[in-house]
Amino acid sequence: MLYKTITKENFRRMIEGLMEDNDVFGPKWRDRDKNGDKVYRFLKLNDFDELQMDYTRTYSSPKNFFIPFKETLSTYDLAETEWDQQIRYTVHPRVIVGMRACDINALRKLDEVMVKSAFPNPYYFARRRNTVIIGLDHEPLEDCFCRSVNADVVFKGFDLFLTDIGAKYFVAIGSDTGYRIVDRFGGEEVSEADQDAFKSMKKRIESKFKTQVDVTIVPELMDLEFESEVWERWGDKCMSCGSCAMVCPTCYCYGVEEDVDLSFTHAAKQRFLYSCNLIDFAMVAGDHNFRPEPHIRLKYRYYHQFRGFVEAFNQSLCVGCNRCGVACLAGISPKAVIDDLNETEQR
Amino acid sequence: MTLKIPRYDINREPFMTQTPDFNRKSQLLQTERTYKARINAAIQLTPEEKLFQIQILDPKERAQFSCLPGQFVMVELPGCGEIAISISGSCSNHEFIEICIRKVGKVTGMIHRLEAGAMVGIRGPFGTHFPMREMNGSNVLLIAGGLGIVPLRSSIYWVNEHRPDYKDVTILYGARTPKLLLFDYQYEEWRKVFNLTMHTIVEEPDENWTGPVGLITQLFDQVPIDPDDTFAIVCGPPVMFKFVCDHLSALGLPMQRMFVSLERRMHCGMGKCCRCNVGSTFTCLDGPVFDYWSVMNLQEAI
Amino acid sequence: MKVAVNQPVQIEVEHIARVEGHGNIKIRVEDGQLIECSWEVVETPRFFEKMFQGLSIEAAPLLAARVCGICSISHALASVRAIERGLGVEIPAMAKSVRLLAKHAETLQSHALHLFFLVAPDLLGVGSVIPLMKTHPELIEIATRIKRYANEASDLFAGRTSHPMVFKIGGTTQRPRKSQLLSLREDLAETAPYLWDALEAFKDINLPDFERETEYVSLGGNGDYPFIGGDLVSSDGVRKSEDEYRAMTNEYMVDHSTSKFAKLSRASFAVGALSRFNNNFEGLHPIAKEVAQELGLQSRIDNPYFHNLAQLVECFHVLYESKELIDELIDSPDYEVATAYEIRACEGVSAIEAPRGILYHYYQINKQGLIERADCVIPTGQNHANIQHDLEALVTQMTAEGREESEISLSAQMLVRAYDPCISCSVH
Amino acid sequence: MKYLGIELPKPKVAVFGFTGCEGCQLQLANNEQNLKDLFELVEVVDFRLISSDKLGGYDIAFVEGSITTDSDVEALKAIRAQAKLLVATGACACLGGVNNLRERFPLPDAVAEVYGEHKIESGQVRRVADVVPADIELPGCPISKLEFEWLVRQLVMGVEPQFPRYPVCVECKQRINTCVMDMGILCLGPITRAGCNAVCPRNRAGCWGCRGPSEEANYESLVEILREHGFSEAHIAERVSFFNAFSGNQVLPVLE
Repeated sequence: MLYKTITKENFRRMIEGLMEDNDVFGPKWRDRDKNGDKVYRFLKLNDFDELQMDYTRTYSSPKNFFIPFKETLSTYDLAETEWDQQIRYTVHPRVIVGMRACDINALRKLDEVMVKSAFPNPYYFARRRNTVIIGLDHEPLEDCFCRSVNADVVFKGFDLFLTDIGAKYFVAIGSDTGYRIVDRFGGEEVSEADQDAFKSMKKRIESKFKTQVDVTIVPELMDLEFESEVWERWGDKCMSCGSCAMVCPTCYCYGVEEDVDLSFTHAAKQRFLYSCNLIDFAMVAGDHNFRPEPHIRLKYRYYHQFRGFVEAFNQSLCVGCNRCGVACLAGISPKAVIDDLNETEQR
Repeated sequence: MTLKIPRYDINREPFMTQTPDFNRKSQLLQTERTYKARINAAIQLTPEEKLFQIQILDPKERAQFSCLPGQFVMVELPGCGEIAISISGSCSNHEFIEICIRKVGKVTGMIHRLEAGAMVGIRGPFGTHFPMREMNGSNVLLIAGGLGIVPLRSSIYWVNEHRPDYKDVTILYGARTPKLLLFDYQYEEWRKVFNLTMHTIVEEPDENWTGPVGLITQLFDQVPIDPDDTFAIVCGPPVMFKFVCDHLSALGLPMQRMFVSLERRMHCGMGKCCRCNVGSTFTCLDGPVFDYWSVMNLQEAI
Repeated sequence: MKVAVNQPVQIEVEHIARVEGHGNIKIRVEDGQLIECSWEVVETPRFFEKMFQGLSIEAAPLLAARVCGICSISHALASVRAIERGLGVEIPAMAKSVRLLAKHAETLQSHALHLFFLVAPDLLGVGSVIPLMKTHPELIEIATRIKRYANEASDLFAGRTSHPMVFKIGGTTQRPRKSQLLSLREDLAETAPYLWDALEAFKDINLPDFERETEYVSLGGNGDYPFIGGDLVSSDGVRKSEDEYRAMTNEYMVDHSTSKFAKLSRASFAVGALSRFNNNFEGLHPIAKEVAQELGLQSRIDNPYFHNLAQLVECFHVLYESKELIDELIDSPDYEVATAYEIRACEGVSAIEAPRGILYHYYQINKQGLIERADCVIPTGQNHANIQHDLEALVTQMTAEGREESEISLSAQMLVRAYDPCISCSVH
Repeated sequence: MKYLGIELPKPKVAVFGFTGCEGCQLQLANNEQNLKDLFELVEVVDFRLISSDKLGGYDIAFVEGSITTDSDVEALKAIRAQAKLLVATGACACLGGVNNLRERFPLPDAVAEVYGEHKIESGQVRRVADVVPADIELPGCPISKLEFEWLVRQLVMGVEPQFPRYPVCVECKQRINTCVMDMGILCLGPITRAGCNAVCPRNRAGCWGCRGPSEEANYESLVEILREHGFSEAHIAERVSFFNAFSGNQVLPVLE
């Protein structure tokens, strides 16, 4: 991996320069919550000063830039008995600034499913290839547990990754595009002092983790505690509202729907993100429901995240951002559920 | 100073312009491209079930399409929806594909209204198949309950087309009523031309029924089974295949030589939508055909 | 067409079409004498004033919106503003602009609906807009474009086209984003030419020749053309503050109506586009004034059918004023959208110019912030008596002219429609 | 009309309004750019709000409003007898809607409050389904025009419409809204049927439940959460009672 540094003035010039000819997205503040704290969201930047480099977390993950909540897979012109199908994969280049290590790791997990396994997904692939990612390190928040699931550091999957070392950013370069960007906008060679600053910053980050989730035997527990009352306990609280899956950086379950327009001359096939918590997720024609109860659906969500994905790819699907825990009004968070599961096992 | 990032156009990749071949799962391709197929014949089997013979229009695509017994296709009516349907005809027939559709929901209901000459979109084939070649040299038990005869039928064709490869081949087929026994017009052919043994049973006989009455497991009394040299394919509702497989297990048939076809809701057929996902298993990719041992290890399979 | 003999006339229109709500017209003329002529309001009441009781002030504007599906923005605004006036809350400038823009969007969409969908079929001799889609596609295109802009503006400034949820006590829930405003401004610029086409289409129409001098009531402009709050004025010279609205409406019950009627200096008065036009002509946007001139309208008109043309003039006023408001908003650095408030026992009134005329909401609020008593006076309710008197005069005039029954019936229905009555709203 | 070889019938449609604000009927006439296509698809034979023509003989009746008077009941029964398919349209028809707020008081009190001594015919507020069976309930206050157009397509295709079973939260999160509960605003999104595209939370207002409950809504959990967030019983009761969307459950408080 190549490393460089860039001064904060040059970083500003870099973002402004990129904004000239490309769509640049970054964390902006959108609302204030009832405590007066800012709520952030990845949005298009019109001005460098909108970019909040000191943001905490975005309420929803940047997953939607790669897997939109609704996406047209193909369109059709219909005739009386015939049709013409159109499929487009055109994505215009864009830049996302400020993605966290966990969110980039989330993309790498999605890459496993969407690019590297059977039937690569061209829609995702086109988006992934046309998105420049400029990541950004941060000190963990109170509830971040990315470290517990090995998602706190990232070595691949970005073009540039920045660590704030005072007056400069320490920049890891992950791609040819990334290299060209840093080069164009005044990247400098890494000095001894920069290295020291970087190391101490990394140590500082490492020392600040407050939340830990013990996932050591969770894959096994998912089977052993399959009938556990833990699930009912949390399932009773679950409102099957799907919020967790929507804000999650890795949840990718979806549904496909087709519809025609009122003139019955045009049709579209659309994909929309779904959640395995929703009541009809596993419902088949004739209304038979394989997962009729909330706790069963909740359990299968964890089963996929912490067991199924581990079996398939040797890593959990969860990246420890706790967005689901924040979004869940009922207070169901991976930390709470897994702690409960571990404790139940010990009893 | 600016920097315009060049667009990476995946459409220009050579694999994007090739005729879609769903058997090449690892190639990035136009996964949503459907083969346009004309309905050659639409045969009403029962008030609820209709058999469609469909032909892929484009000769190149038609030549590309090859399937194995147990696989399924996604059948689409543009603007209405898409459904997973198992292939019911002979897999060596490269002219047309046979699918049998039960009217249960929106898409199947609309497809039932299609007449010969109309068109549907086809993607596929998808999924695993019955390991027909591994069964070479052995006895084969084909057991179906109700609509389970539909995926099983392609295995029956296969066995016929490769008859010398197999020893005794027995079909056991049960349905609720005699009227619900599908493809009854073919039983004579299967017995006499295909040289298969076939037994049928119903739960609720009508006045014309002379055969046995009861559950499908009753038919086992009439069939000698050699547990050391028999493969079984069991298709039907979960409660039925569980009974049958447990019964065969008790007779000493290893679970890895029994194959079942699972049914789940599917939206993509490509291991992406997760609607058919149980843990790490995707019914559309790892199934629909599983050996019984895998099913036993699958939380929530039955 | 004049017929010499005095034929008996018997007209019964049950549930007159192309108006909001249920109303009947009954006319009987024998031997040239008007025996019966009545405008009956048969809408089933919902008892909104009672529904408000015990609700929190937070819920009141949402319930108020449900009084009427067409002018829900006016009702919500009247409600929220009445509460604010009671509590003594001054809303931020940003919220004021957003509310007026929402108000204008509603006026434009309501007027366009009325002119093209409800009135145009009469002028073109068909029963509804449906056949016009084939015969007059250009007219439909005009209507579609104007309404589309109005709907989009409603969506942006009120949250949706009916039953807004963005007007909260103290201001609005949010400010529109710059990108949204820019795209709406573009949309507005593209829509304007269609409005001019509409002017061409309506320029040469013949409205029935009928005049009856009456009293016109509206908000009083001070050189402007007010829609939200201000003094209440009448063309007979009455001027009162909003708080004295009861003295302006003097509601009373009549037998054949579930709606209340109203009066002021004489037996009846009119509210709506024509009243605003007559009372505040000078305050119209210069472009709207120009349009009025082109239509040959001066500042005082006594032909009730000209409500339609006054609406057309107002479409120009609201569109061009919206343009200016949007320009201001785009450049406004202001982010404050709502003022904090404290609950206390109070009473509050607000007058709003709904598309069909002046609308009042009044609430008495207790110290827990619950509504103790509510009163809503609806524009169409204020117009009912005037419609009744107009009808009598119209039928008398037409009988004297020896007009045929079918002609009288159509003219009577067109007269009612000219007021663009919102009947279910008037009953509420 | 033919759709991929399938003959689609052109149903005759009528629209009727009972006790309500006619906002739903207005939505039907809204979205003008699609009206032409809509009228190609169905034949409107009776729609008083926009048409003087009354041709009768309809297949599908859209019924808006609550049923409050005896004459309403008779008229609705006549519509039911004629229509092959009856669609209760909007919150008033499906749930009783805001009209139900009046049911907190005896009718004579309501009459006296508004009309004094004057005699007025009215009665209990009823949903359409309280009087005659409704084949389909198209929810919302007001209904969504897009959903209405979708419904028409389903009906023309002869398909049983499947409304979303899941709650508003799904659509709200898909629009990447900040949760209004985090902003201190009471919201019924987690128990209300989706399909509105979360228009109220999108505008930073809470959900008021106008579309009725989502399937197997978890009332217990939401009430618990609302209490934890510090919302008073009265506040919760007002919210859940507003559209009468959650009557009949044993958990939610009801406005007295």
